[in-house]
Amino acid sequence: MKDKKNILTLIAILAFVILLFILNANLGLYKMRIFNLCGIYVILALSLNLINGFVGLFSLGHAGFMAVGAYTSALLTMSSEAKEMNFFLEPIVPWLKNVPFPLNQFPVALIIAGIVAAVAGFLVGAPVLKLRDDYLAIATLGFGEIIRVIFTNTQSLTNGPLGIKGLPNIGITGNPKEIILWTWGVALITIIFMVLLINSSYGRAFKAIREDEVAAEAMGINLFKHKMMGFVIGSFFAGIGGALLGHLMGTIDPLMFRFLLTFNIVLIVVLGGIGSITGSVISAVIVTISMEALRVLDTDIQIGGYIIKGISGMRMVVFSTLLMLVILFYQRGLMGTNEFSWDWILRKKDKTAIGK
Amino acid sequence: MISMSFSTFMQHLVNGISLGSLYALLAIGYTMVYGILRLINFAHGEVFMLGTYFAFYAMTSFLLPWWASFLIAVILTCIFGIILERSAYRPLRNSPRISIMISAIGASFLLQNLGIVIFGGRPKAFPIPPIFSKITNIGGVSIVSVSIIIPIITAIALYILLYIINKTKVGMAMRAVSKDYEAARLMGINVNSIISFTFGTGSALAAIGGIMWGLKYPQLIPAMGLMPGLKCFIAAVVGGIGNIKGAVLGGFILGLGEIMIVAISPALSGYRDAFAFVLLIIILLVRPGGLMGENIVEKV
Amino acid sequence: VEKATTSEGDGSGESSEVIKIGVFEPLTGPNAAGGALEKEGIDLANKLYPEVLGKKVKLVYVDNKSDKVEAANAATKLIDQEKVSAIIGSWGSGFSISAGEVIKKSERKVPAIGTSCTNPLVTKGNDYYFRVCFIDPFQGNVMANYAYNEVGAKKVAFIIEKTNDYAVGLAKFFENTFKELTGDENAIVYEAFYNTGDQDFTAQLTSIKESGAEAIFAPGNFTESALVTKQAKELGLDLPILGGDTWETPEFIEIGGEAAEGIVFSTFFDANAKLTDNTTKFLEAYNEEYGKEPAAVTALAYDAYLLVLDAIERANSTDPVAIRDAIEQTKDFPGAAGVVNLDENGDAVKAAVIKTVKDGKFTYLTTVEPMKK
Amino acid sequence: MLKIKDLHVYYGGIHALKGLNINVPHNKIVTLVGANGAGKSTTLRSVMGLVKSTSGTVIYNDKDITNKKTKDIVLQGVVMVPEGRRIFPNLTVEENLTLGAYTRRSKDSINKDMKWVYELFPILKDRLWQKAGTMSGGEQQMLAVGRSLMTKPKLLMMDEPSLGLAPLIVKDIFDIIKEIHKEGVTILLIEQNAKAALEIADYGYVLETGTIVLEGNGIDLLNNDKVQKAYLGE
Amino acid sequence: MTVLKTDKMTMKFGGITAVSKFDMEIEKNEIIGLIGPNGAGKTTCFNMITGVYTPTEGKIYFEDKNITGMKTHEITKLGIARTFQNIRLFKELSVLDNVLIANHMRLDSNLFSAIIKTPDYRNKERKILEKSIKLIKDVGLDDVINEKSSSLPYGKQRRLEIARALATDPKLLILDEPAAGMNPQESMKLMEFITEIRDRFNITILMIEHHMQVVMGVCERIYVLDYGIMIAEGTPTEIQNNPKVIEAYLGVE
Ligand SMILES: Nc1ncnc2c1ncn2[C@@H]1O[C@H](COP(=O)(O)OP(=O)(O)OP(=O)(O)O)[C@@H](O)[C@H]1O
Ligand SMILES: Nc1ncnc2c1ncn2[C@@H]1O[C@H](COP(=O)(O)OP(=O)(O)OP(=O)(O)O)[C@@H](O)[C@H]1O
Ligand SMILES: [Mg+2]
Ligand SMILES: [Mg+2]
Repeated sequence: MKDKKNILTLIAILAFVILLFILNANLGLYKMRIFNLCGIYVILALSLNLINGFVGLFSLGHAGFMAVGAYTSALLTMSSEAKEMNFFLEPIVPWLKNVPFPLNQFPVALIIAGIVAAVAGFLVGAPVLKLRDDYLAIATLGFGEIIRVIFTNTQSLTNGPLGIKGLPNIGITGNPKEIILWTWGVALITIIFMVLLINSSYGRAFKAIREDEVAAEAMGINLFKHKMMGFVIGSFFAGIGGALLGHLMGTIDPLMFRFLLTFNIVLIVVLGGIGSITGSVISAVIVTISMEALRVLDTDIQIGGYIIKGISGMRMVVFSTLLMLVILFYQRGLMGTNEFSWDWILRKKDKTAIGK
Repeated sequence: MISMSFSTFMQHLVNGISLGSLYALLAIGYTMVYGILRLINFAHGEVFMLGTYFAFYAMTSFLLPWWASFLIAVILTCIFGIILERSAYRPLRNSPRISIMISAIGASFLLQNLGIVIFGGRPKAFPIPPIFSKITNIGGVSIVSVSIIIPIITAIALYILLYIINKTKVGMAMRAVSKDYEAARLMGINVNSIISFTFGTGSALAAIGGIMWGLKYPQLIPAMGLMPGLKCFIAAVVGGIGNIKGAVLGGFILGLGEIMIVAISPALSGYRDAFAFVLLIIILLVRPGGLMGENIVEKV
Repeated sequence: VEKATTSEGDGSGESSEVIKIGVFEPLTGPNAAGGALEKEGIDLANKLYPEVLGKKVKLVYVDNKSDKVEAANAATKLIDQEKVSAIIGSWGSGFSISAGEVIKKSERKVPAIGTSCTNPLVTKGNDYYFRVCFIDPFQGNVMANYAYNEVGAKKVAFIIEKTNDYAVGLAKFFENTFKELTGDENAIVYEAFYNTGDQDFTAQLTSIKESGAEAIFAPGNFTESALVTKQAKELGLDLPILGGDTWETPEFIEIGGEAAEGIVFSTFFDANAKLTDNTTKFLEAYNEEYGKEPAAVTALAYDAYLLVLDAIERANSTDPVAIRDAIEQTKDFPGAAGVVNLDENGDAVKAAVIKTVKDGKFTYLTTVEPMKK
Repeated sequence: MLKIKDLHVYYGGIHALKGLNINVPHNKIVTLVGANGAGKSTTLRSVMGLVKSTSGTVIYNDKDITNKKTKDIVLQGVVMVPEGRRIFPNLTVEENLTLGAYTRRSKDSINKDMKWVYELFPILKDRLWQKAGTMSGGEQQMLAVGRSLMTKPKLLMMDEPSLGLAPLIVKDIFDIIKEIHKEGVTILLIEQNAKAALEIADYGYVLETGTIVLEGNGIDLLNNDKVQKAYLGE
Repeated sequence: MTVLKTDKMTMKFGGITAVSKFDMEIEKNEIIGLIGPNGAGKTTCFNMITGVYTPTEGKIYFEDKNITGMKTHEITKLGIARTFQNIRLFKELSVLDNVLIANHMRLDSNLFSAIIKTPDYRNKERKILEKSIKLIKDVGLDDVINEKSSSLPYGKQRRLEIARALATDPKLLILDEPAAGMNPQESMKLMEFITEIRDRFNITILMIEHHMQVVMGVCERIYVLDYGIMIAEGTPTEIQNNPKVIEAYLGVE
């Protein structure tokens, strides 16, 4: 039975990879771009869900860690000429001018981006994780902002508000066809990682902390250590996601990483169901696509002769309304805390076992 | 670092105090709502924004005299606050804290974007009645009359609220409700109306704050509530969340702090917004209950 | 029935009798106002010149929602789905830059013309991005010259919107030029910053009071800047306050009130500074269409459209690459907002206009010819 | 005085009360015993309107108070001491007591009862200014009882008042219950400590998984061997 | 061998002295009762022993190791497990998960091997699962093993708390009013249960309890606190006949 499931899982993954290649061959640039965004948002949603949904730390600083990741890999991978061109107001700090091989290779840079973000996560977490729920929320939000403020002010490191443009394409060859394999490849790895983590003893410890800290500690769980684990891992993937986003965009600046970005990710996590990996994945895709589809709302729609005047900001109205409706009337979101599982597909009872 | 003359220092002080008292005014509202619902009312900043717009339209579209406009704005905002609580927070009373906080964030974004849709994204200039814009100059220190009025209003608000909360039955009921709805009900307290009352008061204060804000910084945009909202919540936490006096103290610390940072080192002025958050984190770490909030050990 | 211009394109846009020109502008979000002004200009131009090479010109608007990610998506959509022959936009350099990345990298090469995006990075290292406006450096040193020659200031204080690339750029180039002119390394006696959305500048201004500055240069967003001037007045600080083109909005005067009187800023265009005969035509047309004074950015957007058509004619082809080459060759193009010459970066080298506020109105002061560097 | 007729209560899926019938005559002590999860607390909670019953009626003094607002029920003189104390931790002892009298107006009768409560529980008098949350379990229980008395109940319902109390105090509590009863208050008492409860009760009900399985005078139940086995552990 | 020893253990809260100069010594495999009027300071003692509060004065030794001021989780790791006077279960989680979690601390495999599920880790997981299921059977909760812990009635919740504590492989188990909210019959069952686990897991037990049948029934020695001060110590019979205790706590029969 168990092997059967594993085989099914393997087949599914294979099928998905093949699908990627097919899409890659057939989708146009525009659709590809959206599809890539989906992949990246999956990574981001999962990383936030780990922190908020499983360890139960309501963190609102995600955009900050994404920024760290994005800037790191940008500064690592860009050629010194490109940097020269960007830093025309204030020259870049010498030690970043030429990045030695292999650090300037995309895959390496991507990992480093994650690590640096994780380190940032550690530094932020050290003081903040001692705080209780909503204090934590506001403090993380604060740090997210601070990171942005710092990036705005350290001109010779980040080029300040001018931002950086000309980030190399995602991938090793720079061939756009390679992008999707990275975005969704990494997303896939993230998913698998999270599933394994949550179903491990550590995953249970996280949930325990979420339920009752005092009791969890009485069960011998080192609160600070485990909170930090969750937070750092989350930051790591946030950094990766941020880096991918940066490279997909080709340009980054501090304004990209406002609280609004965090809000979008929170939205995804909530819609999908706080504490459900499956939910995050599904809703990441849905939300990203509909964010595009609902573009129509903001601008004029022309049906036959008639023109329906678009109202600016309508799109965000729709999304925040959606968020409220879900949280008010369908709190558990798409999946609640349930997960996809083969038993579930094969009409079996146990709904809580992935890979168990 | 720059050396500053005495009059300059005084000027900075005055600036700091008038900014601080504005923060204080908003922080009170936060602290009240938090005190009773244990909820960061992320939307408080938007309520504040609405209050200002109400006053604006009362004056410009309905051409009402300023005092009438202000009064109406305060009442409308108060009502709005109550509605907000009923629709966005009451249904979540018994759900995990995280959901109600998300609802608050959602409400904040919704209101902000509704603001854009309804009022438009373009900034509006808040009309200033002359009495609020008189400039007096005392020994090289110049003050706009509104900057004198604000602290006075804050003081009055502070006094009234302290009286309500500590001396009246309603106040006691508020504190009871803040801890245990069901037990409060068993005392015959109408929990809902107490909470509505709290929200109403908080929102009214937000409106007053908003109007004062408009008179001091006559520029209205739908997003105007965001930063002040955050900062004032921080002020409330710094002072000791749930503690009215603390909120005022926090407001002043924040206001003065921001001004002095810039005054002492212009190079740091870019980090001004970070100051609030740094302050917050330091306070939370050294004195988790805030400056005035008492720290009860959780009894296990 | 014609396909809705903004709905999802299906790629089958390329039909022989129409030429598609894509426009991406912030039609929503914080910068919607700017986008709207430019849309007016483009629509007007399209109304006056609806055809080229005997083909109907079809404008495809895509909203970039004042957001960089969206801007990139928008550009992708224009190139990949709408299959436009050329792109116009956008208000706000940030959006132009991220769109520029897409334009540069996509296999289907399409030229883009910037309207009022003045950040040098827009065109730097991008052979397919041009613009009909001058860039921050030029504006910066125009104002520096003005401060030095007209105001006669030897010492200046800065208040810079730190979160705004435009403001930081302007300040930097002002500083360079001003130091050159005065030959004084410490000519900038005070430099403070603020973030977009800040509303209290009393601290900065109070410090300026005793800094010995003879003028204030405060590049930044018009709302914040308006408050700066207002608070300066309230603090009894009566130094000349200088800024950049972003100030040219009615709100600046409304919010600033009488404090706005006498401030000075540089911009692209003024109705009273008749630059070319296109200017006249534009003014008349605009007036009867919208019945008001046009903003500078509107004129620039108008020019951008005209330049594209001009290029298409010169190229005598709708092939984007051909169009691009034609644009690159642009010489002495008589735009409504002045004569356009494109330098090696694809930036317009043209005159700047200096304006002030008098009796609650923006009024023309003088025109500054470009200095060859 | 209080009549519960065929009451049904659900918690989501759980059918906690399955057609409950209870009758509390005026000026009597009635007790409700039963194992954990039998539905004792639920009964009281639904009388107070804290949980809504799906069917059945609750009649108090010939008035139908089924699923009425708790506030209105309290106003009629029906008061409950909740399971697990539920005092207001952030308020001082004195404030807790004052809140008990929230629905009352006349100052001096309130002060009179205040004195009475202090006589019943001297410890509270010493702790007037302590935050209730920092008091020990037992202290909190006393406060809870004291607070309920401040509401001037006609019908007082107590949910396991002896829970976690020292034997000495348990005695006190039962004495106090008798005393309160003497003052003319009708009492509905829930107890795990069935013996003590039945001793002072005029009438008793035995509850099992949501239904009454046995009822009778206190003494009769005490001597009923089924009860003795199940609840008196003899 | 002495399992737990407190030396002049004292706890002050602002004005109140909850516990003052309390000396206690517990030998291996003993079942010790801690009784006293409400507010005597019993729970506070537990909170100090388990590191929730740090004593304002005095020392606490566990197996001759000074654990004063240690973190709760460190103390648990050393082998002291507790239950709470007001139940604190992981409400949303199943009975099984509640018990599994208690094993996390003992399973010494790092995050990495837990994620890639090394054979060694799988092994440990399996052992833990078996162990937990057995434990749940022992406390008679196997019928609700997959239920959400919050939906259990009070009595079962208490038993689950004990099971959870046992799962941390304690040497010393401390129970805060385990019989609270149980009727006499259940209390009797509990008594047997307590002696039984003491023997099966061969551990030491320290418990607070107000049900005298229980205390007198299972405890070998009893400490009596009153206003934070120890007023008596001895066998149940000694205690029952100790006038001070009767006067302060038991009352005259
Ligand atoms: N809030 C709730 N949600 C779900 N089920 C509940 C809830 N409260 C009680 N129950 C269930 O209803 C049944 C009756 O509970 P109740 O508390 O009334 O029992 P009780 O007789 O008071 O037991 P105890 O003596 O332990 O207090 C139990 O099975 C319990 O699990
Ligand atoms: N965190 C705290 N802050 C202030 N005082 C406290 C705190 N915790 C306990 N106390 C006080 O210490 C004393 C002892 O409390 P404790 O809970 O230990 O009593 P107890 O012996 O457990 O009583 P019970 O048997 O009723 O639970 C009480 O008077 C209580 O008010
Ligand atoms: Mg009960
Ligand atoms: Mg206790």
